[in-house]
Amino acid sequence: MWEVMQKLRAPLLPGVVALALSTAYLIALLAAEKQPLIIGLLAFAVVAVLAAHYLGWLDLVSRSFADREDVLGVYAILAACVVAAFFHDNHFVLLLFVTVLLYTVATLGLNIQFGYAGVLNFAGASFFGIGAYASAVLSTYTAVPHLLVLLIGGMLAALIGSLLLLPVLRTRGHYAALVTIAFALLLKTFLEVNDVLGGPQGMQVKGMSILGWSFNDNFEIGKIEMSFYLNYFAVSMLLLTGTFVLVRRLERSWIGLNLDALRLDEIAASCFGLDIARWKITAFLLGNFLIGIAGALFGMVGGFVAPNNYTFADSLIMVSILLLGGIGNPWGLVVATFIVVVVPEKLQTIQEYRILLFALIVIMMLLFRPEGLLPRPVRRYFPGWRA
Amino acid sequence: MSRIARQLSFIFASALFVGALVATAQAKDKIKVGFIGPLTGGVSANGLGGRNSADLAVKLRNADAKAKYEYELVVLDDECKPNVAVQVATKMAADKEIVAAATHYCSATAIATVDVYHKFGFPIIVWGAVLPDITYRAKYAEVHRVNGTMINQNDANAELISKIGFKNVAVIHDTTDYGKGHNEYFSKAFAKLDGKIVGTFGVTADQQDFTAELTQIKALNPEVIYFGGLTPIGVRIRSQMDKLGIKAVFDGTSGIVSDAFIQGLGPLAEGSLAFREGAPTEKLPGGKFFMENYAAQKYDNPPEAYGAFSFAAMDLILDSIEKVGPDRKKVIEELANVKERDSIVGKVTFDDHGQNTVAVITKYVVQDGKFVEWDNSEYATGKRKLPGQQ
Amino acid sequence: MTYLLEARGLTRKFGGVVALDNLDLAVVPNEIIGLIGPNGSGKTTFFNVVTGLYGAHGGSVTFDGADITRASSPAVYHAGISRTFQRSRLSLPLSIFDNIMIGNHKRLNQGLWFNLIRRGEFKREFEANYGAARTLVEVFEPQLAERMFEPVGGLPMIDRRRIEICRALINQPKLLLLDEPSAGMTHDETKELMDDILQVRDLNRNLTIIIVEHEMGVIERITERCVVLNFGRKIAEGPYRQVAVDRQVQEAYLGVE
Amino acid sequence: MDVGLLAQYVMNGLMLGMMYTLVAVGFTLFFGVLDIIKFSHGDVLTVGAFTALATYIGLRSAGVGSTPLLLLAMLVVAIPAMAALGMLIARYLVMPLRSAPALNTLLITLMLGTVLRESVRLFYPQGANPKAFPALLPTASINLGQFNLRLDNALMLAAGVLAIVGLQLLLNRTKLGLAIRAVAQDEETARTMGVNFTAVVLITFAIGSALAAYAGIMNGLYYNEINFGMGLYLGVIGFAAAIIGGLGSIYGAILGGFLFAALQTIGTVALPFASAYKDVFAFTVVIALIAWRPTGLIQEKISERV
Repeated sequence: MWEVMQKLRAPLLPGVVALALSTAYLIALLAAEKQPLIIGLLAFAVVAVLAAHYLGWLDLVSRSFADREDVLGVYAILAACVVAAFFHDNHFVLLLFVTVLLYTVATLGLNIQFGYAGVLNFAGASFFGIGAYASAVLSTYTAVPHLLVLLIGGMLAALIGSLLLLPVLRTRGHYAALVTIAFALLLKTFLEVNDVLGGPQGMQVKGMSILGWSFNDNFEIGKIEMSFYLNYFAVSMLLLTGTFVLVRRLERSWIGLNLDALRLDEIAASCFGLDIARWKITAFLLGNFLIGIAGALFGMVGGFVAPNNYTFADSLIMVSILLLGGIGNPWGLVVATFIVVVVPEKLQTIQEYRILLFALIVIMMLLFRPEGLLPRPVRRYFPGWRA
Repeated sequence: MSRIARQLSFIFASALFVGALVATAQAKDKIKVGFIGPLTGGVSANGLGGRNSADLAVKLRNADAKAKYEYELVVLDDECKPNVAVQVATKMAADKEIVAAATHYCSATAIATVDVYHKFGFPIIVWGAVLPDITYRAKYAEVHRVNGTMINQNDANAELISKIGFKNVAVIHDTTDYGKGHNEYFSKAFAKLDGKIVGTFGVTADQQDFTAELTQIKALNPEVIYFGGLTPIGVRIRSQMDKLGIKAVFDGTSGIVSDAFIQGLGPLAEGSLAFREGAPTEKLPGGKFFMENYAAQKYDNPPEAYGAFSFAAMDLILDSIEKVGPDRKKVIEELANVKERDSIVGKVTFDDHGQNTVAVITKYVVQDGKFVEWDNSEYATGKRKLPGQQ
Repeated sequence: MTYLLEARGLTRKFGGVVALDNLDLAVVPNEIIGLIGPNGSGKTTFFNVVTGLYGAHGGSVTFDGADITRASSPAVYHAGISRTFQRSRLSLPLSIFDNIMIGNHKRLNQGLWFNLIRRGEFKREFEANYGAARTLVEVFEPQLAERMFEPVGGLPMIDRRRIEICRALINQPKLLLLDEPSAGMTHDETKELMDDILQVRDLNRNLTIIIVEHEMGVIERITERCVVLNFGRKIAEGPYRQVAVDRQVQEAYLGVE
Repeated sequence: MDVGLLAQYVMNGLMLGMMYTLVAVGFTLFFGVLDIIKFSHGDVLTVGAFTALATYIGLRSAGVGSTPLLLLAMLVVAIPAMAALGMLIARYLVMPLRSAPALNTLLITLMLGTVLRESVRLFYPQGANPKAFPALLPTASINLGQFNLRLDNALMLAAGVLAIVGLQLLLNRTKLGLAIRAVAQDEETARTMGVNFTAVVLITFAIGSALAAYAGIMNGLYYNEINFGMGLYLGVIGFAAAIIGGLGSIYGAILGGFLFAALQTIGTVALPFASAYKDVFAFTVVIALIAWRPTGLIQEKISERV
């Protein structure tokens, strides 16, 4: 039976339906104002997912995603655009949405380090911050084109990260954890006491503008007022798509295999010719680069950077998103980021308790479902490929 | 292809349907106005006092039969942290439902958020933050302030301590714009009176241990330690001064004028100096009226030093809305021509930067566990003496 | 005659313990050598030193004419030596195919550009390697070839051993080091496995094998020659029948003084 | 530099170092028996301090006036309470994850720390604000030039030394200590020697957490102020201290603790840049040290079995 199912390519429909439903649901959730309604919607989601799981529908969906990821990916982008279009004049929802997109990019970067290469990085927020500060400084004091600023933000994150390479390569386990944790505190304190970068007061970031098109101004499409956040949505969506494809291809290549091999057993890997240092470095730098880019863009979206945005606690949240989504599974990250960013914002009643609840949820996950919401499936080099 | 098209249309259809379904479930019979202040953290006492005062203004208005609208107060917490402030400010300004707001006790948060308010064209009146730049750095039509700036209070401060006869002062300030501002204006003012700043130390707002800095200060042995910062570290520094046996006078700013300072220190607070712009609430024109109504509401926190300003700010906002209706642009225009307007903190006049000019400065000294006006204190009469006072 | 692998006076200490004591060992091309001896006699240590996991404290190792005494593990692998481990060291969450490809590292294009951008070419390389891996697995167990993309974690011990040996063979090494392939398997399973190994060797005549084994039956059946170690020293050498009756060897095993 | 001033700096440094050490010792104990990092350690310290404060307030309102009695009560309540908390954590969060990757244990304890921290913030009355902590020790002081020695500081220093010496004796002179060291050496052998593994682990966590409570109270008495965030900072520094010292070695923890305090003090006094950079300096040195000695200053033997 299993063999049979393996042989024939899974149908597209389940994936499409799932996408359509979740799009509709997302719109409903984001539009909902009244607390009871929101709570109802969330409860409904939980029940629905569980039901679908027991009816085996989730399995259908995941198989159709596994085999038709390319097509479904395109649909997912369209779905995101539908949501954005629906809220075209609602600043706050769009800001929320953009936040999700950029956090996903960052966690994808972190995922290369934690999920594939097994290189610990508890300073994710710090590298995010480096990117943000880069765009703050560059947009304030220089005329560097803003797309280039994003790139520089990423490179700067990678560059500063490379200062940690020696200790990162030499240490194992908890000793390795200390390196990035110490760095996270170091950087935050540095930003706080350093006057040039605004100290604890932080810095303003100029809004993005490309070829004279200023991202911070609302614009109109045929008399309909559009929120300026739509600009950022567009860029973030592009960035996310690019990152997603990159990470996907990375995983589905010999490099992805190398990273897994060295994560799972360095000794065996080195006995089969793997240059441990080379691949650890690749993963660490590439990851920080992506985190940095996301940070740089997020800096422009928020219009403001301050040391307290990039604390060790924020890094922890990033790591927990990985864990929640299912380490190594990009789709899981998207879902997890949505949950972590959107739910507390909508559920005002828990606003104050959000960090507490979040921590409790992660603890429960670790105890009862350590593989995360969407566990990473076995590597398929080409979706739907059959021998 | 046609299949894909069908699927796409399905996505759209269902999305729009559900969206529309929910969108229809929204009411707009109330007018929302906002308040932002530090409701948690070390200076939460001031934040809650301000919150209650704004709430009082709204309550009184809703009780008033002649009011055109029913008002709902949306309260957000900036934790006195710039980053949090920008988040909540964005959140509030992005919400089209909210017309205007009274915002910020901490200068660090106010200065960080003015650009946000400008970006969203959201009219606000600052009710407690004293950094001049908040209104003067840029010329934003959205930004106004009912309370005065820190410049005058530092002049008064320098004047008093040099009058007492102190010449050598060590400065500790937090490294936010608030602390830096105080350091700048005080040092200027004190230099004018040819006093000497023997050392200046910047400290971060969440620092716990100051023994290292204070030990250095001890070596410089100043007569006065000027502190440009807020209550929490003020308390820490004062008590660690005692640990190291430093006898200098503790000279604070408006940032420590709060009951929390005295509760935190107990007897150690005795003889600490502090300054605040504006007359003490009980001496304000509407002070009595305000205090009585505040008491009537039985809030569990006192209004604190800036409660009256918060009340005045919210009252101005409500007046404007009553006059021009719940429209941000119109409210901004209306606030622009506030001149000689009577309020419980006296006549309010916004200059072209939206800054109200408050000349009066109140000097305080802690005496028997209370902030007492210097001029009525036993220290002024010479009955008691500050350490090193002639 | 020229040796494929030659160790001269190889020495390795752990603190006070001398795990390899001035060991001389030479392997001629295409032979199968059994490395035997009681526990802790230094067999695995020899493998670890040869494959560069441990440094040598004395002596030298030459392989195929080149000195590999100080070579790193990757370098040794690239020189043409593959190994298996006593305690299976497969990557359990990864698929059969992935595990085998780990062994094929030196024949896979590692370029970033190639892997991320030239997906077309990558697909061709992937398909070619899939074919190779599949044929190799079929030699051992045709059913396994149907399950190339299932996680190794779900397989029984014998299949894991097979995969591990496939991983070592896929890059067609000159020398294969087998570290107790029979560990944790029943007698029959072991026999099966040995048949497979011999079969592979028939396909690839210039494969040389050093095998560490406790199952003397195995040694007797497949080795042409064995070397007996005790306390890191070579105490006997020769065909199994000969060393088996050697007094020293028996003492070593029975621990008679 | 003036001798008295120098003495003052040394005194400040010693006080800091003592508190860091008490935390670091906990980390190293846990690592010893289970090879895990229990990151909630710092926040257990916070909870301990708040428990003590609550006890104090409760007794005061009940009319208890005598200072020694109050102090005693705070210790008697907070320390066992935290010991129990430590056991619970070990039993229900740490031990179930023994087979899981080390990352999971690290994360679950980090998250537990968050839970404790947030709980104090949300559920302790006005928990978000700094709380004044009573000064219960005699504050008599002598001035030697620039050096001002306060009796309470001296007492706390002594108390700290006492605690650590006590722990040393416990580990080296008692059967329990033997059992703990046996488990730390090699779990399997310890089991075969008939050591009740679970019991030893639980007791070790109790001891470590008790030390945390002790340090928490000490911190309160020293700064006369506690806040819900104090544990995170102390925890990270304690962790750093334990690591640079070398996990699993008490001496390492002591070395690390005082080393870190020394770094901070030097960062303030002896270096050209502003005193605010002291933590930047300290952590930079920590990273450098770990790069130089990847397994800590007092090396811990690791041998990978192949």
